[in-house]
Amino acid sequence: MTYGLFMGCLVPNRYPGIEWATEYLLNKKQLNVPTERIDDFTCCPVPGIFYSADKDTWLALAARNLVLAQENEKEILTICNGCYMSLHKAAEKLQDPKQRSKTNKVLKGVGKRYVGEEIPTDGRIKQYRPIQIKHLVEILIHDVGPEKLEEKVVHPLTDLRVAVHYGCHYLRPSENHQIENPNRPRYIDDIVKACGAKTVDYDEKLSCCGAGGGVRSHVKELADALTEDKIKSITKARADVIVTGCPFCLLQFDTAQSSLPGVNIPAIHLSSFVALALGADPLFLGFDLHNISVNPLLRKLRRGAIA
Amino acid sequence: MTYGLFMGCLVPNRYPGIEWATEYLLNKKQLNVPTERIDDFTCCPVPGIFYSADKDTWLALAARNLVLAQENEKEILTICNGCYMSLHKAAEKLQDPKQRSKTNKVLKGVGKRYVGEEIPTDGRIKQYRPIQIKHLVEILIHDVGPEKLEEKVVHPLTDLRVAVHYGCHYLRPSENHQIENPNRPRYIDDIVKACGAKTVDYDEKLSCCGAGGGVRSHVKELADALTEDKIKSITKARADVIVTGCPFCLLQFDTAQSSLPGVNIPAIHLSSFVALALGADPLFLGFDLHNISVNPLLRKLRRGAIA
Amino acid sequence: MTGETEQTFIGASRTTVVEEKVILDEEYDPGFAAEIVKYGGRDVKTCHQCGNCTGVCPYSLKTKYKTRNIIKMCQLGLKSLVLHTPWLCATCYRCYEHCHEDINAAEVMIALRHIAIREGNIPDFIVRVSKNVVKYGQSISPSREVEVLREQLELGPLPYARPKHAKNNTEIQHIIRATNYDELIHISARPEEDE
Amino acid sequence: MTGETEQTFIGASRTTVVEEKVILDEEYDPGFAAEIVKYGGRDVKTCHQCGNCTGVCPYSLKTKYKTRNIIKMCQLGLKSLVLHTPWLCATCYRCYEHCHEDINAAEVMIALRHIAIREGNIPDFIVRVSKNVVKYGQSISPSREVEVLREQLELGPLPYARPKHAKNNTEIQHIIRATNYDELIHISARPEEDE
Repeated sequence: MTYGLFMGCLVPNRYPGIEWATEYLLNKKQLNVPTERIDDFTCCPVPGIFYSADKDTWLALAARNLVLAQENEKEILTICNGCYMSLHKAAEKLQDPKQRSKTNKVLKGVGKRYVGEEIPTDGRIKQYRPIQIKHLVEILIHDVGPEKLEEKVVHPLTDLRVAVHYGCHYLRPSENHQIENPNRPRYIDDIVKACGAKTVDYDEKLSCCGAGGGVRSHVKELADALTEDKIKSITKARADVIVTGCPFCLLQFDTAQSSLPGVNIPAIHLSSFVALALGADPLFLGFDLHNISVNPLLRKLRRGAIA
Repeated sequence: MTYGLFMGCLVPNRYPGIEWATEYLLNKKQLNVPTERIDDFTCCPVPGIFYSADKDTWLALAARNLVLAQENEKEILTICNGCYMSLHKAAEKLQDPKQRSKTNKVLKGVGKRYVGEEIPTDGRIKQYRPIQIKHLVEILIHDVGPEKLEEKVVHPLTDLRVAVHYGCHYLRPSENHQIENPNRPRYIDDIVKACGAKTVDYDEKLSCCGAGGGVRSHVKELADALTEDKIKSITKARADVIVTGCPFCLLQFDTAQSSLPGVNIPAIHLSSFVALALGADPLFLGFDLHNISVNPLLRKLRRGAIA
Repeated sequence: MTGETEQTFIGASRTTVVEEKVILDEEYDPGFAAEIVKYGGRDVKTCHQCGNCTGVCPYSLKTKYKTRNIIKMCQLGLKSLVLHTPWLCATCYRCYEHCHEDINAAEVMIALRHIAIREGNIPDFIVRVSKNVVKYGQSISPSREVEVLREQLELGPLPYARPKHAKNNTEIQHIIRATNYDELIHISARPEEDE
Repeated sequence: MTGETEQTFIGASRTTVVEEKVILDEEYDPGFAAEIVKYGGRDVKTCHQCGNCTGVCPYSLKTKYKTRNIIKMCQLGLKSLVLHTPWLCATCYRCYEHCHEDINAAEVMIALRHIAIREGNIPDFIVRVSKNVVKYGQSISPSREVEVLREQLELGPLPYARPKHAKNNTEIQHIIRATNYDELIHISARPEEDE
């Protein structure tokens, strides 16, 4: 199966280095996960807006993206928890014939029809399953595997203390998508360890970055107050960096800290972290656009490599 | 002769990466120029303030620094045009017995007395010359030489187009310190070329960065208007970077451009430039603190190295 | 009510709703719970008020709005007192994850958002981001700084600058008009119109 | 003076000094040139008014204050009209470099600054930076961001944080008091005093 890469809105428009890192690590020379860009994808759409304001619009906009995957015969690979939840939930809702037919009426106007992914049968009747939505973490764990990843690591990120942040919509609602045990997740930790680094335990590891559900846009102080709690316990755990599979959580960690005195823990995306371990030149990881400089971390890595 | 390193105020307090680069390149393993830190040096003092407001105070504060060099039996190596002019002019003024005696009366209160550098004689009477003040450029040209520098280069900065900015007080007043022909300077160009890069010609190469004499602090718009002219002709010459031997000019280029739309030419200090060519890891050059990101330049260099 | 008595807070603003408070007729909407169910918050009716949701809710710890109390007020039909609360929800689904009765309080919040918007309480950010989607096919407006970096990284143009952008956006705009989303939040979703 | 006549500007503000203007007694200070000489601007007297200085002056191209005209006004004793001009000078010494008569106009500007300050016209930045030197031994106040980077680069403490800083600053402060610089610009240069 070749995956259709779903970059979302935030990565291309705010952290393009994550786009570079994702393509770098999935590349033939690296982890060799077959992917293809589908240029016509648009906003997933963002659940905090559309799922909050009008579920029908949300479902139709999501279905349009799903149909693009269906037409290209691809599963979707996402690098954002928001895209992941939105598309996954939509594909599931569209299993309900009523919802599907209502949505297809809307899609008809743009010449599209959602049926899902055709699955092999004895040929008499066609059968379909929902378009499959995968999070990058699943790919790294199930398609690649920590062992193979570890073999491919050329710059082990030894001595780094990593605070893993899973993010709400990777974990929950676990009814809709259960990648792993939502109360004891370990996949990102496993990936980080395969890259040679340590992960640290900290209070509130499973809680929200603070920004979700539109709260960051609506009441920034409230979002930042939650972030502060997490950052404090991450600081207490003496972490060098926060690693997350969600660019929206990353944005929140990266921007909220500017208004928090005395804290300065860089946050980087899992793609960038793995790319570093695979030997990517940090210059191409686009850390320039981060608010909280990643350079102290890189300097620590270089020192480690020299010493 | 071991030089007493005079870091000045701006480098340690705003661009510490230049301090790192300077120590890196003068180091035994690199260009092997014997230097020593004199920790008690204070502000040169800055000519735009003290030479403008009260020449007696200016001279006494400068003389205090000169006495430190005298006590340590050092010549002074500066990496800033402002420090260079201030100390050089002061050492010269102190040749006048009246000025010297007036200044020494002030210095007496702090237990110091300026005489200058003792020079070898037949022993009957002691003779002195002014404490010698050298600009880094002179060291690289006269003590090291472009040929030896070129030999030491491990990462030639090929394909880079460099706009050299000499800065007023490197060139003028040439009555006081004539490092080279103030109307046809070439030393920094020679150093840049020894590092493997090209230098570009541009209008207003010999003119002010815009900031000198207190104008930057007093009427920022006027300073920025001059900078704009220079940046425009540097842009026209398709330069990738401005290289200067003066951190104050660097500060002006680096900050004024933020308010100029559509221009974005990084400025780096000669020390950083040479350090890059000698193989320094850019992470330790402190470019994090630059306003105009140096990363595009570094990416160009890396691409060049890969291609 | 004496100064000594600790007031039992049951939701909304501490000064307006305490257990001693008399609920006025105009604050009471008997069809409220049914309306919430209509927009997907079916669990509102079966909540037992154990309070686990409040205990795990990140914002309940920071504000005076507690998940359990909001649900209770929905049950009581106190519409006017809760319509501003659902925007203070990260939709992190911890309430749902930890509910013994499988009540999905987050979906109740989502339903409350639907109702609030239909009553005309449309937060600015909903309009702003929706307009971006209509205009760029992306929730985020492009930034020149990012585009410069994209060029250096050889990443190709942003979606809004790709050849087929016009066609894709026509589709987005069609969908938004077909579901009357443009009318719902008072934006224009027609191609040529400038705002 | 008719609307048709192009006014010949001889310095200062265009509306206050043109050649047709009558110079008032109170604008005239016959001892001005001598005062300038006293503060090191000896060349003011011998300027031939060729105008090379204006031609190479970066700020003369940008403002209405032209080097040659400022020198002329100094010769004429028009003190009140030029005392604000010398701060618009980069002290780049191009005027001096390009003068056929070796007139150092930049040093005239420096002398004018000395005079202006003694008349109580003290620009804020002079006070601000001088206070930094008194306090830190450096013209620039320390920044925490820079200190963090210095730690990462293992560069050692900034001068103001070094062991012998107190002794060095006592010396600086002594010098500043000994030359009466503290009184001149109205700052305190005593160790224990806080501003």
